[in-house]
Amino acid sequence: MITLLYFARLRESFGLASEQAELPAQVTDVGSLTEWLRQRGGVWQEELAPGKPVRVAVNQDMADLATIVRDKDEIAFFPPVTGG
Amino acid sequence: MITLLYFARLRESFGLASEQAELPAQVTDVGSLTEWLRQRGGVWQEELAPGKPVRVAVNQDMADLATIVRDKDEIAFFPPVTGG
Amino acid sequence: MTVRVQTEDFDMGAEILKLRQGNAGIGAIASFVGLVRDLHENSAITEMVLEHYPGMTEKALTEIVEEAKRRWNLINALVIHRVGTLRPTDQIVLVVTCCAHRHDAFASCEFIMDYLKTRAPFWKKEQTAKGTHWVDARESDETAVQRWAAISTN
Amino acid sequence: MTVRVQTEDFDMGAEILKLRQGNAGIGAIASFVGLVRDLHENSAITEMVLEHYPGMTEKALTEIVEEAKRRWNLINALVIHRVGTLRPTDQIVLVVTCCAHRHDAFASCEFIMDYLKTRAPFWKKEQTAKGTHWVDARESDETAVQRWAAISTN
Repeated sequence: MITLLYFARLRESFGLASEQAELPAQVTDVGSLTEWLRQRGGVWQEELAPGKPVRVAVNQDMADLATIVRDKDEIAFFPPVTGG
Repeated sequence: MITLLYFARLRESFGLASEQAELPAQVTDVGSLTEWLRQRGGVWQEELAPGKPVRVAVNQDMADLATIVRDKDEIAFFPPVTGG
Repeated sequence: MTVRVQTEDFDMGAEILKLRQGNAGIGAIASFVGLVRDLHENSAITEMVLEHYPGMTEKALTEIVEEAKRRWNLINALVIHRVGTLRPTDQIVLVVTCCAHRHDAFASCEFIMDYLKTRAPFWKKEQTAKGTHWVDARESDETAVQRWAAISTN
Repeated sequence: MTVRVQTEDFDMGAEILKLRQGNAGIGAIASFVGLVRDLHENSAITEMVLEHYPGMTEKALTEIVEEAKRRWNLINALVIHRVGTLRPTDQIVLVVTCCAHRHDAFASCEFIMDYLKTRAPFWKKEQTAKGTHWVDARESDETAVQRWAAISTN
């Protein structure tokens, strides 16, 4: 199982703050995980379209498309940060 | 009459915080005023020796040796500042 | 070194007093407070909601403070960031750095703010007369943080 | 814009609250507090006396703040500097700058401190176990102030 978290605009668009999922066989890194989510279509395809400014953290560390995803990981998707 | 003020180390060395003096005939600027004070000898000669880091303000504006000195001016002598 | 994420307001004077107490080696304290403005890109703001990523936010802030500690002579530091609903003139963030000398204090405080703005997971949603919208990240914040890569620390 | 020279201590939190009250355009407040350290060039300090030039000091501080106002978008600013006898951990100076954005706040606050250190007539006399002595001006303070001549304001 992996834990997926969504924040801010993504949380609202997806209507989902978090979910638990079985790690799909084709998912090995952030890039293939994003592609798997995109295949849900609709807002998923739209918000996660290539070129959209989406940030990803794996186990609470900033990640990129090549970052490895493993079973039990916590992966978060969110827009560029705007605090302070 | 001119008003002369001394601060910090100079005030202590001269044993004088302020004095009123007739503007001497040969004094036209900060340079000639300093020379006039130096001629008092002793600590005056020592503290105001050329090359000593002494600052001068005329009417509460920072001045240099060429700054004109006139009757009724307030001229202050002090070491480089060390506040803050 | 203390990092806090909270909904409650903070008392800057009391926090700084607590931070410096008992350390007579501190000669310079720089601090920064961020406030909610009533205007953003020409729209009047009535309310703002700050969201964060519990766990990662505290971790990111701690890492930023640790990096500042590696770069400057930091005796003590404090970061408080509020979340939840805030209104114009409300305090959002406090950063305090305590050092022996002022250059270290100023530089580390600004460094922490610049990194916080671009690396700590917080998101602002503004309410204006036109409705609510998520605030977009600013290019100038990314430029500000990249400046530190090129700057020497002394 | 307020400039004060006083023997009494100050309450930083209360001063900043007063300064920003009623102005919801302020988004960034930078501040600096200078404290008496217990050590200066390896001598333990027991006491310090701060002397100033009444009249000229206030005038110099006002001019420094006005110059900062010309260089940055300064909404409000405050400088408080104490004189008289102070002891380790006592507050010496407070500089606060209120702006819409943080870069203006940080830069103007540091600018005011750098100029204050080299242009405002204050003198420190320290008491250590070896006796009293006047503190010498530091070369690094002059270097710090000259930096601003070369720096653009944005």
